[in-house]
Amino acid sequence: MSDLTPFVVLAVALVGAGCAALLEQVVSGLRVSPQAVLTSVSRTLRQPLRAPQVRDGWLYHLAPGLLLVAAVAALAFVPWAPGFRGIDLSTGAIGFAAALAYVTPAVFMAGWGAGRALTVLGAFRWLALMLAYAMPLAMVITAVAAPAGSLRPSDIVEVQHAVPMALVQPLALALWVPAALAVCFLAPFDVAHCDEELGGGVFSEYRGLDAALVALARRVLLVAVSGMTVVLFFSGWHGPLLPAAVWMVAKTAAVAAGMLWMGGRVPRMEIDRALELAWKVANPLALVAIVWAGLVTLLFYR
Amino acid sequence: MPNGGTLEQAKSIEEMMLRELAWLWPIGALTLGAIVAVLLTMVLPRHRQGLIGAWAAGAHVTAAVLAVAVWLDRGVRAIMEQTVIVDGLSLTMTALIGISGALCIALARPALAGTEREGEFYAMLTFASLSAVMLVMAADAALLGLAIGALGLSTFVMTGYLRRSTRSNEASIKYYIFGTVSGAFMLYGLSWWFGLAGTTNLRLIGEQLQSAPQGYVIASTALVIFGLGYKAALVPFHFWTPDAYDGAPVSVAAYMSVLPKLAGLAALARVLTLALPEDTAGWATAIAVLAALTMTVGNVAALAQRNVVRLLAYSSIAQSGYLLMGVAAINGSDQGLAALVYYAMAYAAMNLGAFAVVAAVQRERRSVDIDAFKGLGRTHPWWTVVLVLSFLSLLGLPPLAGFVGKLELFKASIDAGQSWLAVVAVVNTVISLYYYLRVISPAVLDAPAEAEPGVPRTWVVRPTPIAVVLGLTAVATVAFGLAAEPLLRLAEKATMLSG
Amino acid sequence: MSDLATALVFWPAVAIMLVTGVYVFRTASMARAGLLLLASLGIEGLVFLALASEFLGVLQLLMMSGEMVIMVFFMVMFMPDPGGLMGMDMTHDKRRSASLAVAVGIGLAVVAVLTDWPARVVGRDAPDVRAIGFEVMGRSMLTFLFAAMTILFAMVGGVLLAKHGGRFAQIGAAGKGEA
Amino acid sequence: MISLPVVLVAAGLMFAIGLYGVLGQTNTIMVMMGVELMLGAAMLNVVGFLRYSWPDATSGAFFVLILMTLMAVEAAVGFALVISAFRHSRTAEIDDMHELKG
Repeated sequence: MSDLTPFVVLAVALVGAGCAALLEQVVSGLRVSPQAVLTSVSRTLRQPLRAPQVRDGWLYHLAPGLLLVAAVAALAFVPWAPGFRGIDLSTGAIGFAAALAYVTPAVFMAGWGAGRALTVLGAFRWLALMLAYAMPLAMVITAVAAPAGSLRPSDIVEVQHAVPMALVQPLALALWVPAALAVCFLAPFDVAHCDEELGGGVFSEYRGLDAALVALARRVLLVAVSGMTVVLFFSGWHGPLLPAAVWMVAKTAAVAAGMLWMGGRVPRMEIDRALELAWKVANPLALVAIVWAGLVTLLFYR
Repeated sequence: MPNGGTLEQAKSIEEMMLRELAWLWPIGALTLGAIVAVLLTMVLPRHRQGLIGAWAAGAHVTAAVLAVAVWLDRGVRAIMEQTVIVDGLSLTMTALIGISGALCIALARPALAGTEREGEFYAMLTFASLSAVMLVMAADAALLGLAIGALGLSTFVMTGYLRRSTRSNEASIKYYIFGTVSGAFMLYGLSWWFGLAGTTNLRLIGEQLQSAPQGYVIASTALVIFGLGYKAALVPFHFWTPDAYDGAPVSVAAYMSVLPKLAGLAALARVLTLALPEDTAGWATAIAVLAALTMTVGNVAALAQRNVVRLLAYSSIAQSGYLLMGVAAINGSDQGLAALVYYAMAYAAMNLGAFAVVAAVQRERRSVDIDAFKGLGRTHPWWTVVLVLSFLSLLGLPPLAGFVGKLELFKASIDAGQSWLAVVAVVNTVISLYYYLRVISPAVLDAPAEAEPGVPRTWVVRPTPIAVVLGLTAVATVAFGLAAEPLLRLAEKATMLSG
Repeated sequence: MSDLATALVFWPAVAIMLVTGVYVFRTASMARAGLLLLASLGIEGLVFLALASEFLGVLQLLMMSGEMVIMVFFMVMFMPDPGGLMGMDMTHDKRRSASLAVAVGIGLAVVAVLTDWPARVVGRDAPDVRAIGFEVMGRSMLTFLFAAMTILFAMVGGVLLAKHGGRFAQIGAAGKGEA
Repeated sequence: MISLPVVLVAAGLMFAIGLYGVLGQTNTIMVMMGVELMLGAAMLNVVGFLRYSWPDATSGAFFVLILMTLMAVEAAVGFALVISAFRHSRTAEIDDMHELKG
């Protein structure tokens, strides 16, 4: 880790967010135009910052910042190519989960700070959902890390040079996908900010720079989560012929597109059904996934 | 081994552990008992939840039997890389915890039968006993801290079991606050100990502490004693005791006055001898002062009590003071530990007997005021017999168990060169005469209150579990006193292993 | 990390950790109190990272986020004035508690500074995650298992106290057999 | 420059802040927050020792794990107690608790 790392990570985040915005246009069937993105950004930025009558201004205005910090920190743990990565901790996979864990307080701060009934309701829903999915998420990460014998993301990529983990541990992937969708604020788990039920939910009051930061953070989160999905399950930068970084970017784009496509088509899940699913199905299955990971590791990876 | 951070170490330790599993039988019995109790709670229908009590009591007795079996069959040693020490002290305490825990379950059963979450209560109680055993056996700072925390949390839950009662809620919250705060103090002290020695092994910490600067040793030891002293209800840390006992169900008060207290005292003895060998920083004198304070404050405060549970709470604080004499004498005399172990057994018997009578009276007369004991002799002669026996034994009258125990403690104290402490204890015994007799005399001499004049004398003791507890504790109180010789020899063998 | 980067993380982090810790008890808003505690303990995780304890730092960040968010939730539910709008006072013994705390803090700091700690090896990293794993699966296995038991029974006890009614409660007969 | 005493003093201050909360607050959950800070201070101590005195002492790292466990477990039981009391008496204030003589 050099002293330049923070700037590299920031650059990756900005470029990634831009690409994600373009990808959204593709998936939703619009004409791809970078100009439209720029226009909407500048229009948002020109709005006045002050929200009408928020309850707790500090929390309200800090929330988008925290959200962005969490997203960028999560992105920093994703390795893009051998030697090109942000923070290279020996516990990077857990670090990724730790960074994502700060999305929850950020959303709570946004909802509580705005102080509208619907925003608070959205914040509470989000809290319940994320706490329920925290355990399966952590257990899936450990399960995937088991064959590598390391929590370092680049080691996890290296161990998949022949077979991607999605084939070895399909159950873990199945548990990962809902959590990934939820943390990117995508359907069927967009319970915190759904337009139809809560009129925009936790983020509905944001204007100007705040709104722009939220939008940016959501795109960065999408890039970070899809990147980590590729690292954990789809053998990262490994692939024939093309250079490593190209493979990584292509796979990430594919995963992001898949998630956006799914987010646009699956009906939203009721919050109590989502919670029931998390506690009663996902948690026990996560234990099964860990046992399976142990068996696979002992049989094939030693 | 101070640390185990390499593959080779982990492998060799793993192999050794498999061979040492036999020393963990008592722990295994309680663990299995607690987990199966939770599972049974989910499976059994409401009117069968009492079976879980039987199961939990069985686990306790099994643990006690296994503790004896381990001692006879395997002998004593430090196991699991010295995180756990299985020696005479911990095995006798385990047996004591097993038996008293089973008696407490019997005491609790009649009051709990048919309530909501009855099965969970037995499971929590079994887990509390497991934590007490862990606390007694711990020779590692991490395990010590964890065991204190676990014992605390299970007793908080048991104290708050009567969820509809404001008193119970209040008692558990006060207990919780004192418990967590003192636990935090202790863990802070343990973190300093770690910094000095580079390991959490208490014996290795002790080697370093001997040459450490005085101020540091005193400060860190005071922090650690804070946590253990709270468990044992020693005097500067005793404020929670009367409230917690008063608000909790009587059976839980009985449990808390015996198991966590004895476990805390045994752990205190072990921690002090392991971490501060050879009277480092003069801890023996400090503990002796603490003992004198504890017994005096407990006895004086008990004088004013009219609520018998609160009276017993202060009495149990005073008894901690007597027990602490044994800890203070460990270093200066060979008899200190033996006296402590013997008095622990005697105390468990007589205190459980006293609480059993209180539980029975509260069940029938719905009150634990001294007035509720009026004329007990006319209506319930057997209860009165047990009451008189256990109170006189707590007082220390010959030939009961309490007398022999106190005598041993005095001898140890004098032998260790702390004669002044023995004098303080004798004075205290005289003070305690007043409040023990204050309960006994209306029970024996007075007529019953006018409200229930026509209650006939009954020689049948119901319900059966309470009768069993009353009988066993009374017999033990007398037998421990009359046949003290073999028990004292046993207590002398219950020595501590120094790692 | 280089010395400069470490210092850049460490000093601000320690400062923020302590300041937010104080403000936990000086704010009237319960939501803010909980989030400030999250800030204090979460940033402690950054301090751990600066002190080269990678695994512990990351774990601290992860655990505190979940735990403190739950705490905020409870604050908001069980407080008379969660938003701090009425400006009610939630303290007692202000002067005494503050002076006692200051005395204890000074005492601890003085003992810590004056003691000659064994500072043998400087500049090496704290144990990595693999070494901690061997410790857990070897020497401290029993403690670890007991920690698992403790967590299980904390759950059992929590449900025992907190869940309304019992498993057997029926409609209309709720609380009939409640102790 | 960063050194062991700096870390220990920071931990001591954190402990004092937690103690201030424990002594000065009237609400059970606020007291719990104070206890969390005190445990956090103990962790900071150990991490400081791991960095500057005992880089190989895995038992200390394990001790920190145990401290984290205790934090979580005590918070869980504390919340359960507060719920239980609140359901009955609608308050979590310690100063309102005077049923028992204290």
